[in-house]
Amino acid sequence: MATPINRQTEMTLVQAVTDALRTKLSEDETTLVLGEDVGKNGGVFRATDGLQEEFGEDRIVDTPLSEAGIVGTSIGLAINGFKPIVEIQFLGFIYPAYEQIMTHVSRIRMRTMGRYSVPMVIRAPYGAGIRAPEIHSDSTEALFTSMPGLKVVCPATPYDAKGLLIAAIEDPDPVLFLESMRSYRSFKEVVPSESYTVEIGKARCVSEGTDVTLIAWGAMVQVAQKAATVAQERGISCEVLDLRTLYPFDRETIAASVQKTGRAVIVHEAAAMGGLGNDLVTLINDTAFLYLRAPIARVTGFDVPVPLFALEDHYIPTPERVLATIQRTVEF
Amino acid sequence: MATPINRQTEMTLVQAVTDALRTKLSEDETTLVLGEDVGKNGGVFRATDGLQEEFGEDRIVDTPLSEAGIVGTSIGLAINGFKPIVEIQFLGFIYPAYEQIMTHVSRIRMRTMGRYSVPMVIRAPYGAGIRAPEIHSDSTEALFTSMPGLKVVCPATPYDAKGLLIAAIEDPDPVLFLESMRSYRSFKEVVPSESYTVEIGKARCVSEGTDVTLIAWGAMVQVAQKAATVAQERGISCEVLDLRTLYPFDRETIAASVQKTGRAVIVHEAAAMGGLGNDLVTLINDTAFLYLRAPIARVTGFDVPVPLFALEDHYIPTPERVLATIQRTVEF
Amino acid sequence: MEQHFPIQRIIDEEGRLIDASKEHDLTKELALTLYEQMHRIRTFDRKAINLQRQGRLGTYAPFEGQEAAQVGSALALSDQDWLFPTYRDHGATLTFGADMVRTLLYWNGRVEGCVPSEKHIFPPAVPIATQIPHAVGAAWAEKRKGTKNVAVAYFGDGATSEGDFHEGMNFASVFQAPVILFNQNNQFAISVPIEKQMHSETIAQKAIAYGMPSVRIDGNDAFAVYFTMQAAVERARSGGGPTLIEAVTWRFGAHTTADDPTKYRDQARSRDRVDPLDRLEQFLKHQGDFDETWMQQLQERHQAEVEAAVTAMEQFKAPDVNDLFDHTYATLPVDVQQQKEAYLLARGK
Amino acid sequence: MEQHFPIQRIIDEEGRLIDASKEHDLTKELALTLYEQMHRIRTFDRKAINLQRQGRLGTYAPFEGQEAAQVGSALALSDQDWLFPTYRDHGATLTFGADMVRTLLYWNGRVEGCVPSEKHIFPPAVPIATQIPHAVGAAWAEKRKGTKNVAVAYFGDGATSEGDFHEGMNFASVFQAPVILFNQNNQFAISVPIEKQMHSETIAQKAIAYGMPSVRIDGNDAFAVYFTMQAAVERARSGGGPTLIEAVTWRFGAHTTADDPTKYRDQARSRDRVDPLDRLEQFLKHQGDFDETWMQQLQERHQAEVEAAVTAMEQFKAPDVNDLFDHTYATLPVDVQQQKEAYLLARGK
Ligand SMILES: Cc1ncc(C[n+]2csc(CCOP(=O)(O)OP(=O)(O)O)c2C)c(N)n1
Ligand SMILES: Cc1ncc(C[n+]2csc(CCOP(=O)(O)OP(=O)(O)O)c2C)c(N)n1
Ligand SMILES: [Mg+2]
Ligand SMILES: [Mg+2]
Repeated sequence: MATPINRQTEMTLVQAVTDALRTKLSEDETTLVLGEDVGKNGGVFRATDGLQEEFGEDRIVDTPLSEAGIVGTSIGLAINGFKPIVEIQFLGFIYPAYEQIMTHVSRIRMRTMGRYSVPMVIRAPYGAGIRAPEIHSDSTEALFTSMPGLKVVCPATPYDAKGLLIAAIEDPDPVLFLESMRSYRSFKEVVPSESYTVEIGKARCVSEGTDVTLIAWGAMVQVAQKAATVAQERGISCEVLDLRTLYPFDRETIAASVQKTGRAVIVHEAAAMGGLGNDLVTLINDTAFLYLRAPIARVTGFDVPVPLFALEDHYIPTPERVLATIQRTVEF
Repeated sequence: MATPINRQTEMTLVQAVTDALRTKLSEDETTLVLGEDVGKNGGVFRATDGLQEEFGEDRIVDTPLSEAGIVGTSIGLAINGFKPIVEIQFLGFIYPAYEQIMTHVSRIRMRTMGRYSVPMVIRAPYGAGIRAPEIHSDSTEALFTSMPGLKVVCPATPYDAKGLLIAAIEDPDPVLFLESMRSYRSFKEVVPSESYTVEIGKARCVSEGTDVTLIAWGAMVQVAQKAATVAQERGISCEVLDLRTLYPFDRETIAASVQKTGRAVIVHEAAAMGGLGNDLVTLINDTAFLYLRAPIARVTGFDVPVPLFALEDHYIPTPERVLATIQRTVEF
Repeated sequence: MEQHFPIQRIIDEEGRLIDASKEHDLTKELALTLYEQMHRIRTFDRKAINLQRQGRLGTYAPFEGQEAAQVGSALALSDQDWLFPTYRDHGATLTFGADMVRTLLYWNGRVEGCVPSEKHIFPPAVPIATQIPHAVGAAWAEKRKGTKNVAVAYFGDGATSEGDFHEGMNFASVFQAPVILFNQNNQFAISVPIEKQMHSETIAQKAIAYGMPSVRIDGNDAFAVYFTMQAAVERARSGGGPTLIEAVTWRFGAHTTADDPTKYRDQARSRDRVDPLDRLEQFLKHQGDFDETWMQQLQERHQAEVEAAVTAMEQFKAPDVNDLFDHTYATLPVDVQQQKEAYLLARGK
Repeated sequence: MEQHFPIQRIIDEEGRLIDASKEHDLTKELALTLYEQMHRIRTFDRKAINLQRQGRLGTYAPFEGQEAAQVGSALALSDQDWLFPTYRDHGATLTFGADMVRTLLYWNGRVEGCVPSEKHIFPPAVPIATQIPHAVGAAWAEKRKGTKNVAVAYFGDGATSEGDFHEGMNFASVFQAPVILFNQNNQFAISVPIEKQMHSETIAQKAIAYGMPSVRIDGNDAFAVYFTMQAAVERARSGGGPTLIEAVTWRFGAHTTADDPTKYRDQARSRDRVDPLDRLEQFLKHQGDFDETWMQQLQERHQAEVEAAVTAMEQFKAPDVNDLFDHTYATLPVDVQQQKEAYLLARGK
């Protein structure tokens, strides 16, 4: 049944997504890909490129322009034997499906005491930084991490993208899978050609350090890393954590790291108010209060809508802003 | 132009809402009330009772069952000279309008550099505790407090309900006005019959105290108060703050209070993850770090969907749970 | 448009056959089965209202007046079909095979009331129209599997105003899903009469927007409902795609027990309407098939069944606080697990 | 349904008059005005694509092929009317009176590009179909004020699948708002052809669902567009309510400059199509109204206008970081104010 897996081993993040899809489409006949332009066009970011040719129009389905329809119909498919992998063209266009996700995708298992479940994956490119038109650049992951019944995953590397997407597809519960557009083609990495998973719920320690814990995800991991490198030169040792799963996040790893370093800087693209950073602040407050040597700091988007792209570089956290915050935290 | 204002001075919260609506409908001809069942029926909670008779079908409009349509159409009314006061029957049914609120209501001023604005009020009953059917009991205010461009208000008393609703209607920006169903008829209070406003953005100090700051809003204010009363008997002095405005919240009052008490317990009905409590934790971390004598504590709904009503009493924070948390915080 | 979508009837309001072509299909057996089920669910419905008044049930949505629509449609389904109801369609779900005790539990806020029997019955959709895409998806899944099973979405007149109705209709037609969109047009959405809900004269005509066949029927004529539904189900099973059925009906009572219909309509309008059960009773009488003893037995049997269900509901095990937590995910995340343990611990002492 | 909604034309693809009843309405003045505007916006459109290729503009959505639809409809409006466009309707907005420099700024990610001129032109709706309810609301406001002004919502074939299209159409009809729902059916939503978007044969027939008048026209016939739009606008102004217009057209190029149309369609299909400008040019020639010198002047004028706009756009003041913060609320909340100050301070050093 298995059709040949892409042999390429150096991949970009978006290629790793395609590879994960191809892997699961080959392994599991109940998987389907649905979305706007995912078929013939291979997706506006080419994440589903070639899949319709390989798996047919029946498995890779171009749908009408109708996010509530896509998600709502996929619920029906999911409770009746299929595993829909839905593409929402941009996270900023997921809002029409918000009701279906909020009142059904996330609640059906609870409401039927497990008799029905919704093993569905919703993939969505997100984030600013590629000069995309308005609304295309939203980073509103917290609207979903706050939704009991849903998991939220966000890879920062090609390796993790493949492993986490396969894990998400195999997960018995619905998973929102966020793909940073800015990271789609920013670098390549060796990715195994076989099927593998990266465990949902586990953060990745990007680099160990002793003075301050940096927590980031998606495109912000690289921003944090850059800041950490410069900080190192200035004698500040940063532990950089890539959160990878945004819900349920890795409480133990975060707690242990901040207990060790006594300081934390959280970096995210979303606005400060309501951002996931606040949940992380609470976690650290709850688990490392007596270890804290400075207030927990955040570097985030501002409390304004993501601007049109001429101003987006002012909106997105930069290594400079992160560095300044590290410095302030260490000097507190 | 002013039609006679209701002379009644002791009112429930829902009566105060009606009174505020009547006041503004009399004062300002551009105001309109739109929603499902708001006309002849006077709203499912009777919040608009009698208004259609008084102001006519043209001002008090029964709309189709269509939340995106109601909010979307109201945007057109608002940019073109009217002040729509929209009723969403229950906060749990606002999700179909989420896209319109997220991408337009909150962004039009920004997108047009102020050329157009959306002076709209969206009223929505929220919260558990009245044995309502599923989805009717959601308390998802954080989905809106995180939305730049929108204000969110939530009165706990009849007096504030009238004054804040009038302020919301007069506000040049869109306001989500949350009404606790459980508080609608739970007590009466003297409410002035004339027009007055309560300032948006200011918390109310319900009772002063020295050992711990309790922060709550809506129905949780009474829960916090009850806990505070028992705590007092046990020798713990609680300062109870009613947040009143959930965005932009009253940073100064909260900071000053926690700087004084050194301890904070936040009480809300929404789930812990993604709840507004996290934003408050961050605020306190940012403004009172060196004053803190214990980790900031939260008493919240659990990270599960609001259950069907047979289990809702387990879900909603109780004075007992708040009290236990106060005790733990003080003993830390 | 009304002339393009005339209300189709098989018997008139006095229970007289008016569609002669159907004469041989209206067997005694069918008539008695329809009547029996309608009687059964009415017995249930009235009891539920009573229980609510006595404080033994939460807010309840009655369906009196819509029995022919619900029973006629549900009886045309087969065991493996899928049913996606609203909060007002427990007449249909009970007929299809839902458990009566669980149906009562639902109205007491018990999650056990959402768990379907062996039949595929989805928990009632509370957010209006959201179930329509679900039914389309479940039907599409059956088509993909190559079965002959169909799905039915029940929904009201008000539901047609929601985006989900539109998006579901469009998907149904684009993917030719074997789904029946069964609309009970009871002419009110809570207090809002259909003239304020839509500018179209009929709901049936809305199917034209999707190139979908549709039909407008007298929803209080159990035969018209049954045969129309049967034909739509047959078409769906044989690959003919979706159908929209507009069953024109009337709710006699309140929207829910929390609602006061006299606020927005003259209840005399309800009293003037022909009761769908009376209408079928008249038909049986015209045919000479109505038997007082049988009727007596029916009453006793249904009374007993409903009473037994009420007793079972009231003796049902107490709500289990574990259920608040345990079904959120297949495996509970650490934080929810911790919240649960802390809560149970605190309650313990 | 196609026979119920035949495509209406006034001139054929060779630019010959086919609707004799309109002979006297097709004045030379009108024909020249239509041509001139179409030529103007095409000059703009081609320049914009060029700028994008040179890296002087961001991702851009071209409208070549849709000029007759956009110009014909926009020319039928009056100064006080409201226009709610998508990202592909700057042909219409430029014709209606949008500022060309700001239009270019928009495609460079400048918020100044969203700010309308004195005319009521809403910023382009990016989330598909969301502008439809806005137009309905703005039109309803005009009706409430007792004016004769109307609103127009522009939207594509793909937009008809969204719930907002449906909810907007329903509100328009229920409240009889003076709104024109102007659909450009270019037969593709990015890569998705209309057959996969909907099962209905036409978009015009969707109006039946709302009891709304509708008409299907050749969107590449500038006269058909203009007179159909004029009639709809007239009806709306005089209290006759909304109209859905389906203008069947074709986009010649890519969805946006980020899109590769050869992935999903044979671009020969575009080359085979009659260009709406050529068609009007043929008409002018048949009438003996085409003048090479005039054409020459037109080209020079439009070239100059567009070049001047490009220069102005490129010399426009640099983006102001204050604009990131200052328009979120009428008065900035304390936290946003603090964020702004901190950011500006940090940049200062
Ligand atoms: C999205 C949403 N909005 C509002 C409500 C509140 N509500 C419950 S029932 C109802 C009326 C439904 O009318 P209709 O579809 O005609 O069904 P009926 O109740 O008449 O059976 C409303 C507005 C809801 N449940 N969901
Ligand atoms: C809600 C939403 N979903 C998806 C998109 C992405 N998107 C942008 S344009 C487009 C196709 C629109 O097609 P159509 O309505 O026919 O207009 P056209 O582009 O052909 O003018 C899509 C899917 C979007 N902008 N908004
Ligand atoms: Mg109804
Ligand atoms: Mg199109």
